Amino acid sequence: MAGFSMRPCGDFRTTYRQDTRIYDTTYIRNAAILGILAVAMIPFVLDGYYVNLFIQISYFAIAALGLNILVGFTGQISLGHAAFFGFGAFASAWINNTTGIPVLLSIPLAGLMTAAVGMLFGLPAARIKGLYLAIATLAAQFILEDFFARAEWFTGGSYGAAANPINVFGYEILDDFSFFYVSLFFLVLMYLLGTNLMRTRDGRAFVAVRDHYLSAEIMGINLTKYRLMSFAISSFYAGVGGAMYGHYLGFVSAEGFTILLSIQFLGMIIIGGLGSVKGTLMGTVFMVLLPEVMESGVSALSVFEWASSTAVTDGLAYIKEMAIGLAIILFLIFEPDGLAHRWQQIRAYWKLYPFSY
Amino acid sequence: DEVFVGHLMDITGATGFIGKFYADGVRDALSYINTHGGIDGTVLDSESVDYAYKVPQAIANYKKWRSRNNMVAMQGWGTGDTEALISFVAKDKVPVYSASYSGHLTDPTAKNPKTAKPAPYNFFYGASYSDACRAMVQWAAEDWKNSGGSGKPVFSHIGDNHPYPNAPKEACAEYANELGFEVTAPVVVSMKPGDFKAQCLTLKEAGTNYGYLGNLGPSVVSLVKSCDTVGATPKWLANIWAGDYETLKTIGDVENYVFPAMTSFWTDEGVPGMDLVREISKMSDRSGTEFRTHHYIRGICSAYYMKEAMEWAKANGGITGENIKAGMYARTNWVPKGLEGVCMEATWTAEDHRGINTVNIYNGSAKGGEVTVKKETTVTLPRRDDWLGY
Amino acid sequence: MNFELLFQLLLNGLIVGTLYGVVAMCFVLIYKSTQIVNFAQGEFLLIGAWVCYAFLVEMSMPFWLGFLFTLLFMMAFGIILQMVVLRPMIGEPIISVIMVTIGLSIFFQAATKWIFGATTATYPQVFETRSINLLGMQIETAYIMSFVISLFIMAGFYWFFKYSKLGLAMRATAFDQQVAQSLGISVKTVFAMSWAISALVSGIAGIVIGMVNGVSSALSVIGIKVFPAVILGGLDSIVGAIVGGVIIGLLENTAEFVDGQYLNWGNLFSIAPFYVLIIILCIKPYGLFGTKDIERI
Amino acid sequence: MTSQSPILQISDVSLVFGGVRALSDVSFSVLPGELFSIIGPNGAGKTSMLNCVSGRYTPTTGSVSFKGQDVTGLKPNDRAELGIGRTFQNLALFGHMNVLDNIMVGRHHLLKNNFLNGPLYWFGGAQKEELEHRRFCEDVIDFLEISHIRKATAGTLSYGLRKRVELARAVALRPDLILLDEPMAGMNLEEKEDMARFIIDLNEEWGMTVVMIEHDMGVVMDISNRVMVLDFGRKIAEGLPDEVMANSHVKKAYLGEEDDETDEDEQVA
Amino acid sequence: MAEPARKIETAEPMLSVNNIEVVYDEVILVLRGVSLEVPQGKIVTLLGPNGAGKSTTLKAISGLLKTEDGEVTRGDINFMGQQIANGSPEEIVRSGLFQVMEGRRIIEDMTCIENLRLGAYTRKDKGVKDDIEMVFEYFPRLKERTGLAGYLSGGEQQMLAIGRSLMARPKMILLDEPSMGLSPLLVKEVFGIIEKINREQGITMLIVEQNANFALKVADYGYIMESGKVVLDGTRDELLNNEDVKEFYLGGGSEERKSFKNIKSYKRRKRWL
Ligand SMILES: Nc1ncnc2c1ncn2[C@@H]1O[C@H](COP(=O)(O)OP(=O)(O)OP(=O)(O)O)[C@@H](O)[C@H]1O
Ligand SMILES: Nc1ncnc2c1ncn2[C@@H]1O[C@H](COP(=O)(O)OP(=O)(O)OP(=O)(O)O)[C@@H](O)[C@H]1O
Ligand SMILES: CC(C)C[C@H](N)C(=O)O
Ligand SMILES: [Mg+2]
Ligand SMILES: [Mg+2]
Repeated sequence: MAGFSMRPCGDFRTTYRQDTRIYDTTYIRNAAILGILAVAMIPFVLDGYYVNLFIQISYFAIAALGLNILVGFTGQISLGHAAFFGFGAFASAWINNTTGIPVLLSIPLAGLMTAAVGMLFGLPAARIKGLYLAIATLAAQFILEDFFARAEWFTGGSYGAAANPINVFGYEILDDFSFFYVSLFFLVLMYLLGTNLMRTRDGRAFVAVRDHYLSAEIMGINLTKYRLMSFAISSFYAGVGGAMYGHYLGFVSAEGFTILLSIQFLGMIIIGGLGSVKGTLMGTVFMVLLPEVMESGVSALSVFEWASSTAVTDGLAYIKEMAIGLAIILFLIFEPDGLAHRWQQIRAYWKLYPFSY
Repeated sequence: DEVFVGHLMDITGATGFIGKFYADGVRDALSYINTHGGIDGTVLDSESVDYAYKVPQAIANYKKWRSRNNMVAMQGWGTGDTEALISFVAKDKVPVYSASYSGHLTDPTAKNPKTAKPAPYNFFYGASYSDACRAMVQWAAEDWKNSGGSGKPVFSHIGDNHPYPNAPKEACAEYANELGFEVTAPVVVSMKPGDFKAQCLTLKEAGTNYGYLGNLGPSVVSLVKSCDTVGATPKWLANIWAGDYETLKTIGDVENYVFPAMTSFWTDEGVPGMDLVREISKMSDRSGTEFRTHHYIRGICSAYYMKEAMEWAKANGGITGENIKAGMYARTNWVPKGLEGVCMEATWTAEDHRGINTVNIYNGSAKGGEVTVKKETTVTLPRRDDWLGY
Repeated sequence: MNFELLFQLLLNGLIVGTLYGVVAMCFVLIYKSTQIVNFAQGEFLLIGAWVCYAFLVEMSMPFWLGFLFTLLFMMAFGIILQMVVLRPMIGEPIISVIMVTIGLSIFFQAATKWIFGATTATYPQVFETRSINLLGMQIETAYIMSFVISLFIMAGFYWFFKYSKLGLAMRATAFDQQVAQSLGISVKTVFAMSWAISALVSGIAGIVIGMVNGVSSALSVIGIKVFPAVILGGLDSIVGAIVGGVIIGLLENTAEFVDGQYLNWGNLFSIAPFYVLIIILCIKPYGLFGTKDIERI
Repeated sequence: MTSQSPILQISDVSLVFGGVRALSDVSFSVLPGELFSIIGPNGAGKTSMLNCVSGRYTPTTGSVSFKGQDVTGLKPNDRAELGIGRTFQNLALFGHMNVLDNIMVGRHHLLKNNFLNGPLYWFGGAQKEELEHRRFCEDVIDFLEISHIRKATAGTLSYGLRKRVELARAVALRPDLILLDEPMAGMNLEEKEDMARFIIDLNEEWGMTVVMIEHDMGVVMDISNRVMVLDFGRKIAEGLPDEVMANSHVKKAYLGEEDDETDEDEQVA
Repeated sequence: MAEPARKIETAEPMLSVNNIEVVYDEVILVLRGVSLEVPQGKIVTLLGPNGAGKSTTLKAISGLLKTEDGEVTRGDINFMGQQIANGSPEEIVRSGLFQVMEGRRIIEDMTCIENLRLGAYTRKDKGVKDDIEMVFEYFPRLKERTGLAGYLSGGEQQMLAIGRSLMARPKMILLDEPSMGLSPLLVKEVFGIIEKINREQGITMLIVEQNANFALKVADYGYIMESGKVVLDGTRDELLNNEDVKEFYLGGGSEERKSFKNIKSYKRRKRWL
């Protein structure tokens, strides 16, 4: 959708079906499938650390995609995504603990519950726009955080709630190894659904509302309906992501879902590229790996004698944090339109190679 | 041969200002142990990571240590990460020594029906937040009589609606009632600093005599200052992390700032164990001049109890998580060698992880930044079953 | 019903509210001239507070001098920041620039902790009395100072945006950078100016907060705390910022009153304003004084 | 033609914005299959009138009825479903979508798939439906001769090209009544001729009723069946093109001609 | 690639564009070697079909390309002796070259007067007040509109945009489709004004215009662009008498002006390349 500027030389499609493909050429599609298979091999080749990182990436990426649908595609900034993420986590634990519905089911159910809550907080969107709406969602963030700490029956109050491990056909998924595949499954599924949504009627409606809501309305799009819908869908994704997070940790505590996480989610989609599905994934990878990379950079230093004294290591701890901030800034200075946009440019460039322009 | 111990610390995060003191203690202790023969010759390999109080980061590091260094034990920090790791460590059989003193970590077998989720592999050195608060309340009851107070003394819990301040909420209120306090509704004060005159006016209105401070540094500082402004001056009962020279100094002017401690202080004279502590301190401060808070010293104790448990483990079938756990139970009323008078006698049993049930209570005050701290009393609480695990 | 307490609380709300107002103004200023929401606002305050602290304590300057130097420093800071970080972002999507400010806040959060330490510090006694008695309520003298200052600043900005050429230029830049450039407006200068001014005002606010609550990296939360104030008044209204701030201040304190006296739910103080905020927004989608955007087609 | 009932019926519509009186008691009706033009000086209220018809504004007084149904209170999107499409004077494309998607948005109210079966693309029958409508859009694209920019991002197109895409998007709605606000602004003669051709085809082949605002008298005179003239929000003339042109008031207020025998040369002088 | 523009018999031109190439977004080549010259005190017009690159040319001159991820990758632009290719817009405006952008582009959330005052942003002198009055004389309608400019009608906005450019009292104005959306009466007036200020204030003009009839009437010289190249240029009379120009831009070439009604769908198209 957004971003792909004029296809420079001609158009090679012969049927519309080909033209509507997710991947422009069978070559790229196969590459993508290979990619997924390659990822599926991770647990066999890499150690638990990477597996855990991937799991992190997958539940964050799912939630982030939701946020991108809201912010990137429909143009409604939200500062409350973490709260919905958290709500999903609590909801799934609650459903599973109280009703005994198997976790695999309670996760999507939690998504639905979160969607409902999202709609509730989306209601103002019928009247409020832009940054005003953004702050309204900030209110949602704090109201929900407060709710988590209060609603003993639902969240176990400030102490938190225990979440059972996922259970597939009687087989308890306790170790990362198998959880990896669950999350891979959810990741691929949610991203396929998202991609499809965005190339069908309602997806287009979202973008239309973002780009020019006045003319969108005159083209027959019901603004209120779609503004709410995007809140619902975005919260659904957040809920599912959160639910996975909860069942992965086995414990959900109110502490984790602060405004800072909300801002991190924003970071993921902005760095990845607003209004781009695959950009979201790239952005999430970036934001999850950044602190890890910095960390390993720091610990790499500590082999030096001078670096092992506490004074230095503390300094390094701060430097690490600063480096994270700096990385974000520099990245945006050099790639303000996000990774997805650079991706498009590179492809457009190669399409024309060797005749640039 | 060598064994690996992971160390999660918060230096840059939300609780970094206090986390640093504790972390330094643990870190110095670990490196000191290594430079002095490790665990009976076994090298104690360790890595200290600043996870900035971010749970996912904590988990990631835990997994890394499990999969790469096959960690046998971990030194942790905050409530958030400790809670999140409970099930993992129980599964992997990795003892965790956290700085989160929530009472519900003390019931390993869910003996007490109230316990939601047993934490068999969680240990901490010190009295739980609940017991510390109980001890202070018990002191307060005495103090009320002695200072000739008439009628029921009024007690209020002051703190954010978060796991850490809430940990002792019910437990302490219950006991206060038991001791004949009038307990007001808890006063919620954000963990972040701000202008709290409003809450202070409420306290003043309620006529609180004893206010439990559940929060930390900046928040506590601005609270006490605000209250001083509006003239609400109850006797403060600070939780251990809010009770130290630093905080008192920053507040500047305050009376009756009561707080618990579970170790000796840096300034204490004639304590045998302090020599070792000073040696350890040199690990990061060659000059040996730097002032150390008692959080630092608690960090040392935490590390040393682990060390001795490991030594026991080594002697009894090798240093594994399980054996270390067993090592913790091996002795009763024990103090790590060399730290006599610094760490208090502690006892852990398979059913009861309340390592310490004795609390030293101090009364601090400050005038224009001049801090004075005097010991009030030592309270030893009964190991009541209905108190186990919360 | 305890009127005396209520009155004291409301008075407190009024005073604290004006401080929110000042911080809110910093937002409005940046927004009005660049459309950017500055998530590093809190860190701006923090830096102002720390720098002044350094001047007063480390260099033991007299207050007025340290105060002055801090303001100068903050202006320089704002300009340099703009030149190094924000200038390259001119013409880029606003949302990306907003993200940059988030990066800045992460950076400075860590930097200040590193330089000034993570623990809390208190200002030396600045005014001979830390607080004065106003209608039976003790109010920190610092607040009175900020109250007076903020009134001046507000009046100044109001005139600035309505009548001065640069003020117009800023509004034009905010509306459409391309057009602004085509009119010969140097977007660079406009940005530099607005960041400088905003940083300066942040400095003042930071110092006041520092004097009242002490300085610590956590002080920066007020940056987010004032969002409701900003919105309530209307994103692009200087006057609105102050009014919004006061309203939030009053709300908090009324909530505390109701909570402490009757409901005992706890935490209404910090949550109630948000409920009210949403309600008000639903009634007045552009806040109390915000200009509504033009929906002509 | 005169016998049939009007498809669009405006009955003394007035529109007031604070002080400004954009329209005062304007009434007119458009018959099915007609090509009806609105002309008038700048700020006369032409666009406002279209806005009243398409629902952006609701008249202060008076009523709008479409196909005999009173639509005065209806929201714009409902009117679109009833079959009113339009283009805009100040371009209003979806800047970040490519041309094709812009046009597909026009099909919105005709598509059935939604956020439930859309994501299931291959199974929910969404794909099939999408492709059908896609085919229609491609026809529109070919018809308006913009196939070379099918995949271009709308925001990057030149002014004139955008105008065409806007027309395409409106046509994709398959409306019975299409409202065109200065469709030929920013086009040179040749392109105007093309545009005129498209509009005529829409009107004759596709059977759409057209209401057009245009400042180019040549075009208006040649292709419209009837013309209405607005000035200061009032209707000052209505009738066949030549009649209207003959109206002296119109000449003064709008064309700025003094007397009849003016021709190009003087027009410019 | 493109043949160099023919010299116009005058002194050193005020603006000369030499064989520039413009690329958008680092991949899309839009101008492929455009050259043109605008002599001091003259009016030059630039004609061409949609998408030819007229606006791009103007933006390249005024430096506004950058704001759209475009840049001049080859050739140079010379304004009164200085190089301004890829120069910063505000500098270029200060040096006296002012562009009226396509599609009005007024500041919607300001009043007419504020918009006009902004037009004079780069001016130091006192005359601003009088000039506002002057503009109101040219366009009386604007005087009545006291609300925000965003609510003006399309034509009114166009007037405002033109008026704003006069406020700058520049040495040279680039007008992008000034007559767009104006009623016939106003089109006349506007071109009248253009001639007037050119004559009285000696302001040089480069006008992109679709209404070739009017443009060529006021212009001294004209260029015709197509798909990124200048394909034809000449003095006003040369162009007015060129058959192709007559047919495709002026209408009514050799035979009588044909009605829009009966244009053949398969009408022949002439392309210069
Ligand atoms: N939303 C609004 N608020 C205030 N005034 C408005 C609004 N919409 C239109 N107007 C005023 O109503 C009058 C008619 O505007 P309209 O756009 O209908 O004119 P028009 O006939 O389309 O002129 P043009 O040919 O220049 O487009 C104008 O004077 C305009 O200023
Ligand atoms: N920002 C941009 N990014 C990519 N391509 C662009 C951009 N702006 C213009 N173009 C392309 O450059 C070509 C020329 O555009 P330009 O606006 O200069 O045409 P024009 O001659 O002004 O046409 P019109 O008469 O319709 O205004 C068009 O094909 C357009 O698609
Ligand atoms: C909050 C900090 C003092 C960390 C503390 N150990 C806790 O329980 O979380
Ligand atoms: Mg109009
Ligand atoms: Mg153009």
